[in-house]
Amino acid sequence: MSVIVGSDTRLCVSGITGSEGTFHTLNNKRYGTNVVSGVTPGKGGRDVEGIPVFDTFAKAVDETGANTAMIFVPPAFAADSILEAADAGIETIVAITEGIPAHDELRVFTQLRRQGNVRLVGPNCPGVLSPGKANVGIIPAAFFKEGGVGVVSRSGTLTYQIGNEIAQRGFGNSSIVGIGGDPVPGTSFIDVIALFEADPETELIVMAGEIGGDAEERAADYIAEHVTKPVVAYIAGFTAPPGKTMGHAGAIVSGSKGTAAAKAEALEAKGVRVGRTPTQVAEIAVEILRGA
Amino acid sequence: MSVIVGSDTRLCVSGITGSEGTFHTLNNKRYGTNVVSGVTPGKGGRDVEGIPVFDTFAKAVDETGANTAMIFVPPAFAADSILEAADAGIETIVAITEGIPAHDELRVFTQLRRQGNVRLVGPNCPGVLSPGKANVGIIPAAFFKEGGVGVVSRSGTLTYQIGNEIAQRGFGNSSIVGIGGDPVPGTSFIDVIALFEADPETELIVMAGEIGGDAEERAADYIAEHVTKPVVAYIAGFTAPPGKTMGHAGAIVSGSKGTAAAKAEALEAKGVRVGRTPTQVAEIAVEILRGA
Amino acid sequence: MDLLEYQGKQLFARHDIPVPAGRPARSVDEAVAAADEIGYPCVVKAQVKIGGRGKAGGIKVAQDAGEARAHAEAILGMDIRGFTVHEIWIEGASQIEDEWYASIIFDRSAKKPLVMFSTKGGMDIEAVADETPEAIATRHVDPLLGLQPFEGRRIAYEGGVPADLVRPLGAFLTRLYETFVAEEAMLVEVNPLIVTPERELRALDAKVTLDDNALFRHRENAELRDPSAEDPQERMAHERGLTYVKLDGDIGILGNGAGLVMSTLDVVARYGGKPANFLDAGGGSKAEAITQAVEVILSNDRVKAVLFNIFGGITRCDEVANGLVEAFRQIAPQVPFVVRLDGTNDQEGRRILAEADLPNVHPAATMDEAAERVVQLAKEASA
Amino acid sequence: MDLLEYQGKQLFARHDIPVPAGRPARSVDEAVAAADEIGYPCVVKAQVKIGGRGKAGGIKVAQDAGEARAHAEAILGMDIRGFTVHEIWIEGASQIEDEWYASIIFDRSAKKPLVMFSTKGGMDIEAVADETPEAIATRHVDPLLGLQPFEGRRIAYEGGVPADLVRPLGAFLTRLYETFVAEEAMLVEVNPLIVTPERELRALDAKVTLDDNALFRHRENAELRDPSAEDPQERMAHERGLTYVKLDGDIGILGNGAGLVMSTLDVVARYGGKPANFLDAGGGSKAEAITQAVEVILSNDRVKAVLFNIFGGITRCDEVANGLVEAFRQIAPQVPFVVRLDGTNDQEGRRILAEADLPNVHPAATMDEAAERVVQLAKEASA
Repeated sequence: MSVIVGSDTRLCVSGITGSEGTFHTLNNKRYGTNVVSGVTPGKGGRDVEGIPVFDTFAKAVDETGANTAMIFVPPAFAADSILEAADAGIETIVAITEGIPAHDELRVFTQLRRQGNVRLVGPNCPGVLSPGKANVGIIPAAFFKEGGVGVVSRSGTLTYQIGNEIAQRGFGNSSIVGIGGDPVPGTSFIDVIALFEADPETELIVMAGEIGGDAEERAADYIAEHVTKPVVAYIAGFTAPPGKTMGHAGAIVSGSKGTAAAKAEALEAKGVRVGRTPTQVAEIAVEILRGA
Repeated sequence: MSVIVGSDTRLCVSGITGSEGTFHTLNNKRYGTNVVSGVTPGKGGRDVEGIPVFDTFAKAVDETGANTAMIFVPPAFAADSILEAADAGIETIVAITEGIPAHDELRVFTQLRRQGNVRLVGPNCPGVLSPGKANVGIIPAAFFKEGGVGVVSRSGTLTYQIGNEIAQRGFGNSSIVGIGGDPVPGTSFIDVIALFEADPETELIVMAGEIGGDAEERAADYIAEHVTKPVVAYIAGFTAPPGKTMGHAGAIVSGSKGTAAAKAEALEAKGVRVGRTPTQVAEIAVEILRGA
Repeated sequence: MDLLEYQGKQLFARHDIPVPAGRPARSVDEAVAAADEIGYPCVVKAQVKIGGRGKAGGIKVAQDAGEARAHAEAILGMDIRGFTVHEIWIEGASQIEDEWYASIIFDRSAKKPLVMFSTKGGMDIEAVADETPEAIATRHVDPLLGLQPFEGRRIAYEGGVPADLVRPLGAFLTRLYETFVAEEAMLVEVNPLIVTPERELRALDAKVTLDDNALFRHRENAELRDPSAEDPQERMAHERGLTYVKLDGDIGILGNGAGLVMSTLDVVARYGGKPANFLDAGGGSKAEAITQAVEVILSNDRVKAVLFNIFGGITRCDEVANGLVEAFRQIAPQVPFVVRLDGTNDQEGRRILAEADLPNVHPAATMDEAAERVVQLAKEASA
Repeated sequence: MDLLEYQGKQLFARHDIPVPAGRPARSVDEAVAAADEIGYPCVVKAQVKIGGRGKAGGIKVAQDAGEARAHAEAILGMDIRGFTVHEIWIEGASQIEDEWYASIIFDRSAKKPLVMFSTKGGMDIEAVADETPEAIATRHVDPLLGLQPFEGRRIAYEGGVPADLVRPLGAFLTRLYETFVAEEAMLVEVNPLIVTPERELRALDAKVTLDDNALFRHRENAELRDPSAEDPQERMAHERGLTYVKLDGDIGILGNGAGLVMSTLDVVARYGGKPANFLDAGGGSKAEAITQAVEVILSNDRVKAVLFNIFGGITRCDEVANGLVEAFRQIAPQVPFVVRLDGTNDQEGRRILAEADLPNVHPAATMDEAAERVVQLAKEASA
């Protein structure tokens, strides 16, 4: 088992003919992901190393049974592509694109929620890797192996750092989910934690948060009420000054709100152990896994 | 039993302080309808012959438990009032107002459908009368008595004509539902026919259609598939010239579409008896009721 | 409200939909001046709210001022299927490589706007729909979201648009949808939507129906109504706030409620009569409205007899009776009236009429009886 | 992007939100000319992107040209909580009967815009929220529907607005929402929103944050960015497309990925160091980006040591190493570097660095080790 992507994934890539799109599509395919098609308006009928390209998602779904989309188009076109995928019946949409206008995102989220039965991961995220099954996105799969640790994170490289430290200590992952660094992610910590809680393969959950918003605080409440599996957390940005956007559009301390300290406290108050460095997180996780 | 309005109705009237609003509210109340409140922005705190008036639907619902709204405000403000009622948790909205812009209606319908659990009757309709229980709208209740005939109609006065002819022959009505003459009614023939089919009190259904659109044709299909009770139909507008709007915004033959002849044919093809005059409709209905 | 072609094109231009440059004219001199300004060749087009102008000779190409004058003279005042040409539109001649079709209508069943597109333009779309339905690409639009770019592309691909024109068509449809929404139209239709040799898209015709109920929000559109082109009775009724449609028979009809009036027309027809009009005096008709309605009905001098069919709900029969008495006092009609009053305060109404003892007014007990009687009276009057 | 007060007001004016008439000035003479044009009394206001201007003496009323000159002289160049005043705004003095508060923000949890309103304006809204939360009326707006008239009324009633101002406030909020959507703002705040003695509503201040990601659709707004007011390093980084935030320490930081860089700052702080900056070289950083990043970091002359913390995913460690080698060739840095390379092509990267044998570059095996080392080196350099 795994969450969001796995052996049932039939992937269609929007923006497959762009250089980044082609590169990562082929990477994902080499990993074993079932990449069935791509979409680039105007390039229907071509192929990318054997992967057929269509003008519209509707046709890609009709002809290749795609159920998952990866969005690689530039920010100005990403909202349209997400809505197109959802309209065509795609159930899981992983949006890698960074820099989508916030009002576009609001419109997209509202529409997807209205449509129902569609999950959007991201945007501005590294994607989802389920080791040994499927990799949808840009997560470097080489550092991860199959195992029982589910990881959910607002940051890409930080996830690799933590995942790698866990792997070095001999443990693997069920799925690694990058929910992205935008102010309003399509999929939240809570959504993914709920999936991990229900996933039989996942034994322990690592969540890597950062400054800005209150998603970590809400996750803390959710964990206390609904999660039986151990959760280890990390929060980045203890030293971030207020009012400054730290790389991710969503990573900003506004006045006294969204600080790392408040998030760590909220998690610890609900019994979630919080590592102060990526290394500490890996150590705590391994300690729990060995004790279990 | 009855449909849409009945003894559980707790009515709140939007536009209660206007002269028409006051007149029909008091009429409805005198009939025995449970009129609990009214809404007129800026007149909160007043009352209309003991019926409390609020500035907002939210407050009217909170304080008087209203579950049904009647909309009597002018067309420019009607869409807003309907959305406000729905937002406040009102489940049944009867919009009497005539002349609401069509794009406002589209927006309202789409939003109500999205919200779910809200029924809009009308706009541009005479309302719903459930004899002996509740009258919400402007149907003159004096011509109708309790009984087993459910009437659904796009026209007000035509309904009175038919209803009266049936009453004169000794039969009464479960409910009389005016769905209104606008191109896109909130509640369709099919919706009401389904309610009558499920209503134990209703023995026979009369539907009065008219030119324009294909609601009658679709009702014919629905009746053939889902309705066990006898249905008698009337269609107005056999002599209407194409391209002319006959009073109701929705009553127009476009090219060769929406003619009375086509509708009558479609209904008869599915076994529904169609009377050619209101009197014939009453005669057929009575014949069936006496035979049953 | 239906717009004339050129009014529709001016609306399109406001929303950046490309249309040929042109000018309207109401006289031959104006037309020649317009043609000179636009340059030759230009097209002189009759402006009437009915199809089939081309076949009727209402569209002519002018190569020079002389031709422009000749065409304007021929077309102004021409009768096209019952409509007199009061205005013409002069526009630059377009080079046409391909003729397509695009429209947006209200789909009542789906409760959504419906975009229709076909590369088979320039002909009746209903014929295309009958013969080659697969040549029409359609898409329902979500009113809360609006037409999305992907939907425009999808329509283009499904419609078989050449690759280079997929995005331009998408943009064209987006602007057409914007027009539909911003102007609160019930219909926008471009037929033909042409492809020029430069591969540009252009609206060569424009059919626009605006929502009368929304005109209060669009003052500049409300002014497009051209009373001179309207039927005099319809204009008179419109000014009085009455719902009136002129028909070609000789029996004047008044009723309350659109459904009941339509039904009355049908019943009159069943008894062999021909109604002269549809007139809905409205719910809650007061005496004054009734008086005015009688004026409108009688201003049509084909009317030989009049039928009043009232089933009082909000409308009170005593008010109707008073209105009729007042109308007789003011107008003294020369034709017979059949009056059927039923419903709210019917006895009082009948009493008022009986007491007034109006000349040539015949009460009737039922709708059928009233219809039969008025038909008979009209026949007697014609004999 | 945060706007200055007057830029925000100009944006408001574009959407028919009433604001006092005013003019910006960048010099004393400009200010006096502006004041003369606007008339007296007028208000001279420092334009800085930080609160507390009034207390700091950055807002003064001028009764005549002499006072306007004196205030402009005092305020231009003034330092307000670390921000130098480069521009002032002169506006007509408003008569104030009441001070209210209105704002629209993005509510991340609800994924909807949130309208906030209070009749307790002119003070810090967070303080109002803490002390009298019931004095704030809020409403989430559906992005597909927009703010409906009834929602504006409801906010007004719940906020305790006097009856005569319920509709005006609704209209004000509707325009504020239009501004929020049309300009693609992340925040619009009016504090105070004043009531004048004539019972008119007016935005006396304007705080607007625009979405940087949407500026490509708003060219006129993109030009509002004022490079002269930006920190020189931040401007330099911005021009190179790097994500850089200046901090007040002495250890330069470069990493790939926002989360990893934030984490690096934290770990450096744990070892007692003070980071001089946040710099995310981005996913997939190529050699050239690395070279430019080193330039930006070193242009801050407080930097005593630099930490490279790379976990290669898309970013390849060999590219980073090549970029660093190239940076040393071009710039010849005088401060020590600690470099931690892990992830994609890490062995190749380490080999490149070892072979280049750059002066004063120290490899580290882990993030912790790297942080500890760079802190030690910075301390040595300061000693």
